[in-house]
Amino acid sequence: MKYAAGIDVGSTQTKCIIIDENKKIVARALTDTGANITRAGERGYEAVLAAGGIAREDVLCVVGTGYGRFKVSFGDLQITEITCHAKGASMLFPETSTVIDMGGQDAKGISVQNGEVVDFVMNDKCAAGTGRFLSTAAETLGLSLDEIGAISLQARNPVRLSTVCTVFVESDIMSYVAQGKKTEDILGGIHSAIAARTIALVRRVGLKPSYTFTGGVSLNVGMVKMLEEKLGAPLNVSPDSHYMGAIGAAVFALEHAMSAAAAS
Amino acid sequence: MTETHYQGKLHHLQKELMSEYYAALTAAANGSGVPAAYLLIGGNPVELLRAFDILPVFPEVNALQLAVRKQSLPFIQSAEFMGYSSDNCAYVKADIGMYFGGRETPFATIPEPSLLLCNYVGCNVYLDWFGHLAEFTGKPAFQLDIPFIRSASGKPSKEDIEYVLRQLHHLIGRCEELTGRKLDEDRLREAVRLSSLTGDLWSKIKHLTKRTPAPYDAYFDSVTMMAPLYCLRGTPQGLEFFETAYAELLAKAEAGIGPLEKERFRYVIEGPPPWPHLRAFRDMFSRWDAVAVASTYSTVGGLWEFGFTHDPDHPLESIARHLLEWNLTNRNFLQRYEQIERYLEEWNANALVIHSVKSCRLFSAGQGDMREYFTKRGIPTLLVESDLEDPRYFSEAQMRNRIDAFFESIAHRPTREGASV
Amino acid sequence: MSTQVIAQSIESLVEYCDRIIEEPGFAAAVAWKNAAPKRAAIGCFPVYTPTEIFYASGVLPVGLAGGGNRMEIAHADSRFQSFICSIVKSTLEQGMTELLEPLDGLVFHSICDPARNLASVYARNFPGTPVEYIHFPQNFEAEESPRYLRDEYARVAKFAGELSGREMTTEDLRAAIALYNRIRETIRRLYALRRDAPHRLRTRELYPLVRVGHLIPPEEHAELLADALHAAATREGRERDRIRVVLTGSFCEQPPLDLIAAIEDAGCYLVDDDFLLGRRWFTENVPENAEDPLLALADGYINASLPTPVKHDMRVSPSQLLVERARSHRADAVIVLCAKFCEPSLFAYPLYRKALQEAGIPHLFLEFEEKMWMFDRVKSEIETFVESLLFD
Amino acid sequence: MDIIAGVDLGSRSTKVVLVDREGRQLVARATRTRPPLIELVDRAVDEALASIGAGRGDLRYIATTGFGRSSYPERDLQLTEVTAAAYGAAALFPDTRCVLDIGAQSSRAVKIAPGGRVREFKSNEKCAAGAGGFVERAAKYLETELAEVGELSMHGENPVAISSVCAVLAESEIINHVSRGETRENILRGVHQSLAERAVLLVKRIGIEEAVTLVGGMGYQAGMIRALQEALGVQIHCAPQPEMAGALGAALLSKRRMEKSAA
Ligand SMILES: Nc1ncnc2c1ncn2[C@@H]1O[C@H](COP(=O)(O)OP(=O)(O)O)[C@@H](O)[C@H]1O
Ligand SMILES: Nc1ncnc2c1ncn2[C@@H]1O[C@H](COP(=O)(O)OP(=O)(O)O)[C@@H](O)[C@H]1O
Ligand code: SF4
Ligand code: SF4
Ligand code: SF4
Repeated sequence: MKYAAGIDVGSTQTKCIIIDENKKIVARALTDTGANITRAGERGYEAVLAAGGIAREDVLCVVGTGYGRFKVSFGDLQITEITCHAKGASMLFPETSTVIDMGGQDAKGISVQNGEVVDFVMNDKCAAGTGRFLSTAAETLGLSLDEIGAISLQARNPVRLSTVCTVFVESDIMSYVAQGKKTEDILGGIHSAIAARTIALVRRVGLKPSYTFTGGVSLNVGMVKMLEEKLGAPLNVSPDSHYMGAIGAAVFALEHAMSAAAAS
Repeated sequence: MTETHYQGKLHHLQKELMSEYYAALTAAANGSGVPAAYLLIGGNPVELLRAFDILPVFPEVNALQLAVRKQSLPFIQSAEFMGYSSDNCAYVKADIGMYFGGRETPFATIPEPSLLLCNYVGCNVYLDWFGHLAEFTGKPAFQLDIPFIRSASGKPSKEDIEYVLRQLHHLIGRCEELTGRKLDEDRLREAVRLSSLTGDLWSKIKHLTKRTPAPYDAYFDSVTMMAPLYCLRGTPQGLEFFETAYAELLAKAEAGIGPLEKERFRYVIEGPPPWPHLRAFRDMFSRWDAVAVASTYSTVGGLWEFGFTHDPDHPLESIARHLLEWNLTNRNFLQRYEQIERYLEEWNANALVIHSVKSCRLFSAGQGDMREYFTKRGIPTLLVESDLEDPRYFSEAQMRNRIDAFFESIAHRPTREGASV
Repeated sequence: MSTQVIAQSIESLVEYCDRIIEEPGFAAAVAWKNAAPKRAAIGCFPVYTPTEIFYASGVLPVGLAGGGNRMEIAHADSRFQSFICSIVKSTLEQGMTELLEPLDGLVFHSICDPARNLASVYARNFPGTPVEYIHFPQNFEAEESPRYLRDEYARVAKFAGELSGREMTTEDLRAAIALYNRIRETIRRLYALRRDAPHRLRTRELYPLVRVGHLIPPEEHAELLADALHAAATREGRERDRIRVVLTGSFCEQPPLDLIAAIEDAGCYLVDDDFLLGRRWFTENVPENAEDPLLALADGYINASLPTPVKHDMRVSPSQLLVERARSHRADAVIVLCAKFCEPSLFAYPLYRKALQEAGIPHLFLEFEEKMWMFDRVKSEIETFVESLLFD
Repeated sequence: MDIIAGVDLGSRSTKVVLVDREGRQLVARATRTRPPLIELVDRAVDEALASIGAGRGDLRYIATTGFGRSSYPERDLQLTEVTAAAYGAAALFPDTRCVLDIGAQSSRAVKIAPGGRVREFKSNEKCAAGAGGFVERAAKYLETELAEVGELSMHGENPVAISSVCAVLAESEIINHVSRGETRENILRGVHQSLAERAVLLVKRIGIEEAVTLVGGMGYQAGMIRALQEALGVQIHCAPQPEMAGALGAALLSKRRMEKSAA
């Protein structure tokens, strides 16, 4: 069997995927990007090879994506995560028209047709309202990332935030805590603010179902619910949504390998 | 990576002529006795100044020169220390900072103004800018009020033209006072004649990029020709420059030579360039073999390619028409959509890139709507943000990510008929 | 409607105004339109709209004063970037969420680049809504400027007549001028009263009294103001030991009511302000029997209108005017309250700063947004400022 | 004993300073800010009193400052942190004309008159990138104790450049530097330099005047003081317990108010 690999070196986490010739996912690996981006790609790749028990020489092609894509020096190609998320989303959910990607440092809206990007938008220079914002909020409240989504669902009277700045949210939270607001209401307010901001962003490429939610924040059930509520439509989410960029990269790798084989 | 240097005869001639121009500014600053008038680029009556031998000084050109040479930040900051906001147009801040910094720049010493001629052509910041200079320098100012194009026809009204003409007569009076000389009508006609020939050549040059490959980049290379277009228009040197430029670029076009080895994408670009990061920005497009075949920015001073020409037989009327109707800045936002559409069609382009700059709201306010408009019509459109003067608003990695993703996406897309990919 | 508000206390008048201001939609305008044939309503962007001309043409000029702090911007920020002021976005948002349905047209002017481009964006997105654009001359020294503006106004009058189906006569216009003169004169008196006895009329009270005039018919507003003047003049109380402040800026985008209250609560008497300045317009009455009332109005703009950062009259120095204003109002200090991203008002600041420093008048610079609703930071800046003036 | 308390409810920590009728500082203590704030203040004040063998009965006056200043109903006086820090700095170093207050979330430059009255001030605007919280995050990332940061930075020979205006994005820059093999020392010095540059921009907006006093928790970091000195080109005063300046100022201003109302 021959394989293709996609490596998504994100700002927070590195996601690696290996697929076989039938585009079936055979191995996944999730590692912290950490300080050394060059090593992050390499480490992730080793991890995914090990996870699938696959030998390096059986991988026909490797595509790097994510903000550290230029550091995937052993890769054959580098493709932006925007193109890769669209590709990956369309593989898992072929009916996808709009991809909503929320990662650690940015949020994106991608309009997709037949797996290809028609149009895209990203939030601007500021890291406000992204995954990092949720991590900071979790930390300030002394909770773990895995729990905040579920807790936010219990909100009865969500608070209104004055900022979605990742840095200032801490003091907003502190003053709500000081006012005796309930944790779930604070989290409810946070999720609602970010969801509203994200939808306003995605609207720029047109809100066209079906929606596929990708990136690390798609693991957050609270955010999924909140987006669905505000969009009035269901989101496609899979346990692999976090890997979507890597999946797309792997598909590109496979296509590249096939066309190279056909050419020779 | 492809070489993006553009080094021809016109490049050297540009350098030479511009240094002569800057030498004249320095001489005026050092007491040559030649009066200097500050005025603005957006459609301007420089021909009138020529008739009086008044030296035109364009603070916008000075500001952009500072930015290109990466000298703008300290001036911007010193203006901010005076109370200017980080949200104010950075051209103004760089200029005011430079004024209080002794008017010394690496390219010239800028003379004090003998006259502040505020040709209010669309941009409201112009009024603040020159108002502040008037307050700081105590020098006389003249407000030349140009009514904005607001009718559906896109034409100025009879009243508009009449109103501008009357003001031009007042301006002549001002110049006569300043120089102690009566207007020499022949000299005015001569300056307008030179302008009209220059404008015709510039128009022809702009039409050259309709060819495939385009012989030069209508954004990155056009800017080389824009300084002479403003600072030297209405002079024999200005005309000579454009004769040389046209000949050289025509020869390239005939020979099928473009600025890049290969022309893969033809795009139209809207908005001013990020002067402090021009090279890096250019390279992001060159990597994709993408050439700008038309740019709205190169029409801020005049829209010659759509048929305008100065008329030596009616010098003042043609100056008024130039101010009112034939420049981008005094046209309304929807006229810009039309302009871009023409470029896309007639210049055979397959994408639109909007470079949105924070400083210049004249250009940028509403570009999100523009994006929406063109996207809906099936034109791949990319909007990226930075600034034209303030180096702090440029994030190279983010910019590159977007541009890469954009070209990745259109590389796969079916294109307009006839457009080459 | 007017019968409900006769001879009441300031508190109840203000409450009445607050209610109208805070309510989205234009109920009063709709009621006025439906009360007689050949009537229309038009939305006017703040600053120098020639209301007389509209009203004389059977068109009620309704103020577009932004979306306030309850409106969520969901659509408009995809059209205008993050560095554009809020009122431009909220006005577009109001259009996109059909809140402006009751209006038959809109009028914008040459006040700043975003507002000007908004006129285009608006026209494109709502092809069914007539949009007019007024070019206000920026050459105040040329003798032909009033004439030019007069012709511009004539064009606007024609536009207004088409909206209502009724052409304005000279008599109509004279009557409208007289009516608006009465309103503006009462407003000037209220302002004078607050300057002389700020404890009788808080700014948090005066402001809604003035602002409501952009939502209700002028006759009704004239009455309401007269009642307010009477009520305020007879109010009890004594002046406290607070600092007297002239507030400048915010002539176009408007701060939330709570922000105005917060500034006062921090220990200031606001003895003058710029709120809706361009709508208050003239420093004196427009001649009521002028042969050419359009020209009289145009001349009023050129020669007798209040200064704002979007009027570039080179005959006067705005910073000197501010200093004089602070002195004539016996102000201890000046607060410059600019709308965030409002380039004209931000540009005014360095000159103000220089002049105020030279005149030895303490000042505080603040930015606000109409959509603000937490005021902790602003409040603490104002408190610090007040403390710096009170403690030695 | 007559005791006056100044309490600074900061976003990270709450500081209590007690002074006597002569304005002599009796004790200064800090504790982490945690709601509920009323109990927090009560406890902090009680502990401070107890530490000098005093009790509630000795307390004559209590002034609050900091973001939580209005949350404590028993206060006699409330002051903003700017006013309080200005008076505190003037008391510590009477020649002070310019106060830089850099705390966890905010940084401010304040021009003062002799004695401490505020003449003009400027705070960091929308972004928190210019404040101490950034150093905390950087320290966490570099697996360094906050207390060591100042010293380590002093040993950076070739400071790295950090240009992002956003604290979050600046963090990614730090990550990049680490991956290139930069030392902790150089990175921390770079962090201090970037904070100092931002502080200088604030100071210049109000116009610099000597002498400059640094207050707030960042004053604990020697590297920060050096970076500021280099960037401003002037000597910087800094007290041994720099974050107490606000609470001290509040206490001293209270003393003055008491004397005034007694007179
Ligand atoms: N288990 C989880 N539950 C909820 N959120 C998570 C989880 N894991 C990661 N996240 C969120 O995802 C973000 C990282 O997303 P990712 O797409 O990996 O970003 P990047 O590509 O920029 O590294 C984190 O900031 C965090 O908010
Ligand atoms: N012992 C210490 N050593 C080094 N840095 C410290 C120390 N204590 C506090 N800091 C720094 O000071 C900041 C807190 O300052 P502080 O003035 O107490 O803030 P606030 O008043 O906002 O709570 C922290 O973010 C940290 O960077
Ligand atoms: S706003 Fe734009 S057109 Fe106006 S001065 Fe600035 S850069 Fe020039
Ligand atoms: S608030 Fe300022 S920038 Fe905004 S529309 Fe009004 S004048 Fe223009
Ligand atoms: S610090 Fe906050 S507001 Fe500033 S850029 Fe970063 S996330 Fe945005």
